[in-house]
Amino acid sequence: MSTSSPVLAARGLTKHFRAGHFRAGGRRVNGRPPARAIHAVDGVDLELHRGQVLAVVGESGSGKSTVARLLAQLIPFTGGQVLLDGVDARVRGRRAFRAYAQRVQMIFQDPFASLNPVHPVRYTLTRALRLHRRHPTGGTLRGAELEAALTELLERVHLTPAERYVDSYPHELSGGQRQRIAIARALAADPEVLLADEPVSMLDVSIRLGILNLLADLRDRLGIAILYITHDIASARYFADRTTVLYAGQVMETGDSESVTQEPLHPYTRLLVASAPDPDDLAGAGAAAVRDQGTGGEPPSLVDPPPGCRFAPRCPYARDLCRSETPALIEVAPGRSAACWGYSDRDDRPDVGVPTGSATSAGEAAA
Amino acid sequence: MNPTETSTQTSTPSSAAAQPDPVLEIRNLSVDYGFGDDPTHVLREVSLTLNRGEVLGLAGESGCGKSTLAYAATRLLPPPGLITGGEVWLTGRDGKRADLLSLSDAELRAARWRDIAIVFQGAMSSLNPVYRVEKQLIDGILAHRPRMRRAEATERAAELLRLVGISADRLRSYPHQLSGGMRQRVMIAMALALEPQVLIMDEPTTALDVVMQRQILEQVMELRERLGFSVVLITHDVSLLVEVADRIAVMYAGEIVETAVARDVYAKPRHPYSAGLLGSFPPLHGPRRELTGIPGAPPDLSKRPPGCPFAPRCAHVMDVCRTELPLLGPTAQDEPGRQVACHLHSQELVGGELPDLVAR
Amino acid sequence: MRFVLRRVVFYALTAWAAITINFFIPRMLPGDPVTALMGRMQGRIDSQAEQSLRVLFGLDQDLGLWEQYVEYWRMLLRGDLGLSFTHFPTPVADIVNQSLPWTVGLVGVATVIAFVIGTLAGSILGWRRGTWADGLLPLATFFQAVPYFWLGLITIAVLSVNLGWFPSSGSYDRGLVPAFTGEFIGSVIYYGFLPALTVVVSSVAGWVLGMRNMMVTVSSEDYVTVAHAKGLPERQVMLGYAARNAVLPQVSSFALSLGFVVGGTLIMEMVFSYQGIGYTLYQAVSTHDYPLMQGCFLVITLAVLVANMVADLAYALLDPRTRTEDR
Amino acid sequence: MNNRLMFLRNGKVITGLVILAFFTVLALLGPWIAPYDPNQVSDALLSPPSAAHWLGTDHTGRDILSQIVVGTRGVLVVGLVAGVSATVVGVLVGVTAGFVGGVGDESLSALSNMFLVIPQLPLIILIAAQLPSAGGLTVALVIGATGWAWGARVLRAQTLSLRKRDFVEAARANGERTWRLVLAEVLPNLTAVIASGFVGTVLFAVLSQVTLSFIGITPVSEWNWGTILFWAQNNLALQRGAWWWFVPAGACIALLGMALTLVNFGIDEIVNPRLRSTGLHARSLRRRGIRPRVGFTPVVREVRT
Amino acid sequence: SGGGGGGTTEAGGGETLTVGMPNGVQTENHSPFATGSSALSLGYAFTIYEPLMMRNQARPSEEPAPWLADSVEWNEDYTEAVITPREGVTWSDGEEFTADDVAFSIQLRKDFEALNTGALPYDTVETDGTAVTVTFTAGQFVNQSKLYDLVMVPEHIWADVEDPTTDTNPDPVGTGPYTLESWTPQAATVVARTDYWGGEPAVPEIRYSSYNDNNALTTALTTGEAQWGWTFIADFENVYIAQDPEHYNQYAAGGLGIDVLYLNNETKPFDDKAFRQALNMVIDRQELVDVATSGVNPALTSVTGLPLPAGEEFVTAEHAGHEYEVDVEGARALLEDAGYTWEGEKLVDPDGEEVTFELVNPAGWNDYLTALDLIKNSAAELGATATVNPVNQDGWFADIIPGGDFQATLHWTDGGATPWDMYSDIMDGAHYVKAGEPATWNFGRFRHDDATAALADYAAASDEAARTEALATIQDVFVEEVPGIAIWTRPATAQYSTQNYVGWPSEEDPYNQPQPTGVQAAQILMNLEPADG
Ligand SMILES: Nc1ncnc2c1ncn2[C@@H]1O[C@H](COP(=O)(O)OP(=O)(O)OP(=O)(O)O)[C@@H](O)[C@H]1O
Ligand SMILES: Nc1ncnc2c1ncn2[C@@H]1O[C@H](COP(=O)(O)OP(=O)(O)OP(=O)(O)O)[C@@H](O)[C@H]1O
Ligand SMILES: [Mg+2]
Ligand SMILES: [Mg+2]
Repeated sequence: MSTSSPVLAARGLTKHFRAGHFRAGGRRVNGRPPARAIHAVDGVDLELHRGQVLAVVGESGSGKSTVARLLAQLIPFTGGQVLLDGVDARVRGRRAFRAYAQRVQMIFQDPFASLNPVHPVRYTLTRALRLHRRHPTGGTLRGAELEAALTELLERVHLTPAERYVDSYPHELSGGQRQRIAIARALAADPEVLLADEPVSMLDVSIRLGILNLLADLRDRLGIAILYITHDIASARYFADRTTVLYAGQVMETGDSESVTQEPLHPYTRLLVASAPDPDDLAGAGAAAVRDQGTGGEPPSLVDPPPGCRFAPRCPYARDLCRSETPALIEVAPGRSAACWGYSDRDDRPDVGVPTGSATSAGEAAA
Repeated sequence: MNPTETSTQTSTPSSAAAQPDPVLEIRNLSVDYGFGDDPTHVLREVSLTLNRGEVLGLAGESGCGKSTLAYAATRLLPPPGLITGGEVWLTGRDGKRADLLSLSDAELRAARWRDIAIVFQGAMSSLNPVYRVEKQLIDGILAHRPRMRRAEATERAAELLRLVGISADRLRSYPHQLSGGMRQRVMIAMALALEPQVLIMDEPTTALDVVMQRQILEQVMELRERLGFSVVLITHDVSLLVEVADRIAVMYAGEIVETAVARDVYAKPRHPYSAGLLGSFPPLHGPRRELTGIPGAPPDLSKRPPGCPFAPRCAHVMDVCRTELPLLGPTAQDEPGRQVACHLHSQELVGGELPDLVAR
Repeated sequence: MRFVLRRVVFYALTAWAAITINFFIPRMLPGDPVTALMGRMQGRIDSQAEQSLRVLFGLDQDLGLWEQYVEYWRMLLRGDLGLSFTHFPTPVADIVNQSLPWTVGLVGVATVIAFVIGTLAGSILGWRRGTWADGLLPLATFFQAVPYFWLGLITIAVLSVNLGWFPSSGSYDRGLVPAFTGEFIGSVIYYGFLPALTVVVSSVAGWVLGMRNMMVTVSSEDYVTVAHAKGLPERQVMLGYAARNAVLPQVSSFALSLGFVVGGTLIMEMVFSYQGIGYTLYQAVSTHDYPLMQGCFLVITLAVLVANMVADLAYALLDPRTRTEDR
Repeated sequence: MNNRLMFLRNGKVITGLVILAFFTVLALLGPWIAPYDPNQVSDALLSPPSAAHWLGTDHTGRDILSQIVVGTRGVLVVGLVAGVSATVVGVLVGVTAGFVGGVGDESLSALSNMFLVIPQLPLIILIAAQLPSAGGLTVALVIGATGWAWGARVLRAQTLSLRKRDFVEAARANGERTWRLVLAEVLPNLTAVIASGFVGTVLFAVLSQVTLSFIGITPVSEWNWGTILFWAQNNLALQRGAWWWFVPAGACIALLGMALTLVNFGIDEIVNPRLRSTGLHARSLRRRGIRPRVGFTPVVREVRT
Repeated sequence: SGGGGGGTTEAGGGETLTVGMPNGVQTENHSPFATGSSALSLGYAFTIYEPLMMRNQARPSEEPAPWLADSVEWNEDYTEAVITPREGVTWSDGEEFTADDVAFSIQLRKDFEALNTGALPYDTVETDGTAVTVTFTAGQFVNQSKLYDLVMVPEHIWADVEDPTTDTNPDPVGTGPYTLESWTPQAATVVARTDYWGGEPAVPEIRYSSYNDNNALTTALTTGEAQWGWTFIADFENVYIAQDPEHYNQYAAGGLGIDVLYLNNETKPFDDKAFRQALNMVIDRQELVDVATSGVNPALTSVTGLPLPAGEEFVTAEHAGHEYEVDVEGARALLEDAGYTWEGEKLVDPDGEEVTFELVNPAGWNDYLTALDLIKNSAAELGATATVNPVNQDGWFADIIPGGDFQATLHWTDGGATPWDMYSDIMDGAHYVKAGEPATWNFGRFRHDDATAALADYAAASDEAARTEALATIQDVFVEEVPGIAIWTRPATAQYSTQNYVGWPSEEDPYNQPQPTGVQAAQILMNLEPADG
């Protein structure tokens, strides 16, 4: 929660992919709604603030990447709004898109896939610089200025000495190095918003840490707003100011990272937290918790999402209400809300057990 | 051998790991990549022992050679991999020990799956897309039990699926009709088909999310209790290993740098790299702490400097580290079950102050 | 169902396009059947015959192109391919009927044999990559690029003219009348051996190379390694795992090539004086026999279409991934 | 990057390139290095190879070696023109279809499927026969115009998968224009496919041209290897025992095709990382007695240096 | 029936005779009318159906021999012919052959334009039961042979045929020595009739095999698989005869047809008579036949362009004995007189332009193109620059030839029984149309009123003297004006083997032309005898 207004916000963001064998994802406007659709993202609200990191967690296929792509406007959305500085920012046309891209940049999930294997680092970064930086006297950057900008960029992502990396091809770089090139490319535009889609999932812990530190530094120094997508809840706790939990394309819970990870409200968040490996919890409490929750089984089909709460089929507390009506986000504590009937004042609400001290930890968020 | 018999053995306690009874012994295994005149020496004289009934975790950053080790030990390393030395002793069910690297093709084929099974990193691509799950389960069984009847094998396949929590009607499915998690479990079921002595699992859960990951690993651990096989579990997720493994071996740049009981590694890492690794992941619970990480970049395996490969990134580097390769051996304190390859802990330094390596 | 619908629309469209091309190309040719016939006869028929031939072929009245096109479709829909000019007044359908079975029989069989041998050999070559088997590659590449007629003519010169082992031309003993007798069938096989052999020899290399490449790629797939890890016998790994998957792309080329069997064997038919549709088409082209040309081209195109359809089907049968639509 | 020249270390590629280079030289210098004017009749009618005529003479005493040498150009030009034009069309259609998707894709792939289904050789014969003077170049263009479909289909499939790759998406997210995405991001990744398509078309074009010449559809007065065979056949070379008239031209064709395939092989082995190492080090492997195979890693206990 | 490739077996005592034709796969059609029917294409139609009179096509000036007709009598101006049919002839189904059949057969041609391939202008056809009287709307002196060659069909069968132009005549009934035994797309077999009016043929069975092209046929002929056929065999001495010198023969019977280098009389340089004459003088006709046709085609010697000996008696006294001679000096002198000059070696015409011209012919016409090459060399001796341009065959037929869109090109002429066809084809002003419009003959657009009139006179003349006079005019113009350059005789050539049968037409016994496809086939077959016995 914040006092400032968000740089980038999503209101009721919705994306339905066409289902079927052919060309999933292609846009087909033929007047009537497609027969079957994958409800990848359904009515998601998000806010990104300057100098803050918002983590989005959730299991595979919950729509995290889709949210990022929607925010970057790489794919058209089915419904909802994207607001940049409070103004509807839906782009029409390529020119508008480039202007938008200048301010909102995305880092792709997979560092091994998001760099073109045939181009050296120099090409990739030069393109980004030429596209987004102007020469002080007008015109695109070139010559010495370009070289200087290149070096500065590489140094900013701690790839020093720059000349050692600038002429390498992606396959000659380690995963961490590639990931940093991808970040450098996004930074070349001097964006206000950085959408980082699992920037570290493929990396081992030590490299992972380096990149998170880099992002934190950018947030602090340049005041960039960052969307940090991950399934690693522990890193969300470490790095993000706020955390939003996504399940089957819907927001289940949102709040400051510390309290979301320490006192999860939503049964799904609890499952997520309990499932995460925790070497400090060697008694296997987490495992036991998962067993207690009895939530084996798989995420619901996004083609025909079950009515009601999407987590209901796996939820140990689910009642008829949960299976028939979809819960809205309910503000449980200041800055914390959960989409669970358990926190409503309905009579037929399920008993999800009230987490201890949920109200107390809410204040730490800004730290 | 039928499953009912084995279930009587389920009492075999996992504490069996305490008395060393090696089922798999890797000795001085060396592996090169590249057939040219300038190959990359990926593994250098790696030795590792797996005891009966234990779960051995193999950790290390990506690219340090974990998969290579697993594949080389079973001689499944694809070209341009080349085993340039070492031995891999496997104790069969009948108690006979054999060096997998010197077996003939036929003998090796016979030993595979029966004594040593492996679950690969990418379960997504490990199943033949054109055959039903059933056929793939059965053909492994029939290859080793030629006299078994088909119906019996089918029965066994159904049983295996149930074992990993998939209903038997999935036998008729093709791999692409299964979700990632189910495929992974099918692979595990397949690996258990002949009740092998050793199960090697190479990052069986990296592609899955935490919920699924936990489900699968718990299933494997439960089966191990029941069937009494030994597991080599490879992952770079140390927190996971600490949780499920009995013993952990930490690899760095193609060498094992530390092995010890899991809890010991977590609590008191001896090698600076292990310490760095453990200091790099944020804890989920408890106080937020400062994460140190490991400065620098992993070495290029094709151009190894002399000395300890970790030396350039090591906070405790000494002159000797840059010239002399430390060998895996007991620590100065001679802690039981613990071996480290670090000059800080070598015998000569006995008496010197041990720096506090626990970075947390 | 969408999938099926799409295929149907595609086939219909293609058929329409082919038939239309088929109609227009001959009409864009300079000259006409009569002058071509006169030319072919080089003075052997009287120059005065020209007019009578025009009357005979119905070329004396001028129909607009569009009317001809409509008329052409009307006839086609009634299954009428018209009468051939050169073989006047034999219906085109009869000529096609008479030649098609021979082409399909001989070349079809030869193509199947080549495919089977080539695919098997390719599997082995791919499986044994890096051994002596690689030594066969240059040979295969050589045969892949040999012009068919060259091979055929040399074969005839050596095997039938010099050694006298096989007849040099014809599809069966010219003294025999087709009938289902041992003698006739034996004669068909004897006469077909050399043409079939040359077709096989010249096309087998392509299959070998294609299959080998796929084998090499597929052998390094994880599931092949898994098969090894399971300790399956080598044969089973090679055939059941590697070759079974590597053959998939081969199958679609095979179906395509089966389609081209009908049209692509003109040279064989020329070289061996084999009766077949390829040569008939060639003759039709050189004599401007539009109806025959159209008939042959139509049959050939339909054959390719059918083969494509079969390929779609076969692929679906062999590759379960294409079968289900969702997920 | 030295990888670019790596394929020069491959034995197959070298063999192929040497043969190709040889023919290219013939094509370029043919008329100057041919010992005789290929049309010049002499008294040595149908004489077998001799010191004066290395490959003998034909029925009017023309030197066959000279015909082959001079005819090389026709063959290569047709191969090249057909290869280039089919490749260009194939790339245009395939990549566009794959990249734009939607209705454009539908219609373009319908078009290429149609061309794929329409039998090519008969079509070429039909078209070539109608052109008033179907010279080599015309044939090449006809082959190009009809032979692009297969390449387009393969390229479309590849582009379709590349288009969804993150690096293309990433470049787009960065604000690159569409034409740049196609030219700079997608196309370079298709080099191997394009190259092998090119090689395939060239081979097909050469064979078609030779065949067309042989059956007399195209002007037989332009020298190429097919016309040599045409004259040989029409003058009963084989019946007259004049193998020198018939065999060399055919062998040249096969040799050229072989060279192309070998180069293609080489390109494959370089581009496909799975084949690369073995392909490059075949000799060293043989020397060391290693047989790389899947499933049974070779164990060599060599003394490490 | 049976029999192997070598024709070694037989049906009723004698060996089967295999005739080879390079006409590709056949479709079943035994019509003697439909061009392209298998019966005509392979030639077996002529063993079943017979003509009225048998002409000796190797000696066109000989009187025709009676065949189905005992006689054909013409009136003075050749507008009426009275045909007396032979007695005692039966159709192969046993019916008797009558005058009605003759009348019917001719009436068919009159009624169906499509069947009137000779384009004879029939007027009336009448019969009195013993003879048939046919009248024409114009004199048919030059077309006599077309009437003689008409094959007769039985009225009792064809009268019921709905459309004789498209009928495939599934069960052929004729008067000829053979009847159809079996038919396959590759071969047709006919067997001898025992009740043939001319006696029983010596060859009991004939198989007409179809090969896809000349090469296949050549192979079949050289291996003995086929024993009779006709195809161009390059170097036939070595390729064919040498395989079995004792038995293999090739006989080329020259008729009155020739190959002509048509010159475009309306464009440079051939619009100038002097240049035409000069070129005519430098062409070495012997070399042409030796190199271009392997010596198959007899060279032309008479300056009238008439092939000898076939045309012997048509050569007028004035030109008798005058032979073509290569005379470069004379040609140059002639050009010089006409105002031509030389610039270095290059010939320059009176207008001061260099003399160049193009020789075209369809690509792939081996012998023609070789000849053009040699003509080019000859022209070079005059200093004229010629180029040889092989063109697409269809284009040549469709546009170049009829439209006169050439400077010089080789083309054949019709044969016929008199030289009229040949001369008319080359130089008849009656065929003249403007350049660009399609001409049927006289492709060179030659116009000479005397010649045109003389040609018309010759065809219409009612007495020999008038004809002789007309022919003299025609030949004078031909020799003097050189409307086109006669190149070589266009003989009817065939290969045959005497292994099993003898009695073939030959140089020594030129009783007819030797090809199996033509009305002469019946005569040849009746002339054959078993080789050794
Ligand atoms: N282009 C597409 N066409 C059709 N369905 C799609 C497309 N992209 C994503 N989906 C579907 O949308 C859902 C959400 O996908 P998304 O990639 O956003 O998940 P995610 O949370 O990023 O997962 P992961 O953690 O594995 O990256 C999934 O069910 C996926 O199958
Ligand atoms: N074909 C190859 N050629 C050359 N080097 C290779 C090849 N395959 C792997 N390597 C190198 O071998 C080393 C070990 O690879 P390996 O796959 O065993 O690592 P890993 O520890 O399993 O990593 P990850 O955690 O990413 O799976 C890596 O540095 C890699 O670069
Ligand atoms: Mg994602
Ligand atoms: Mg690995």
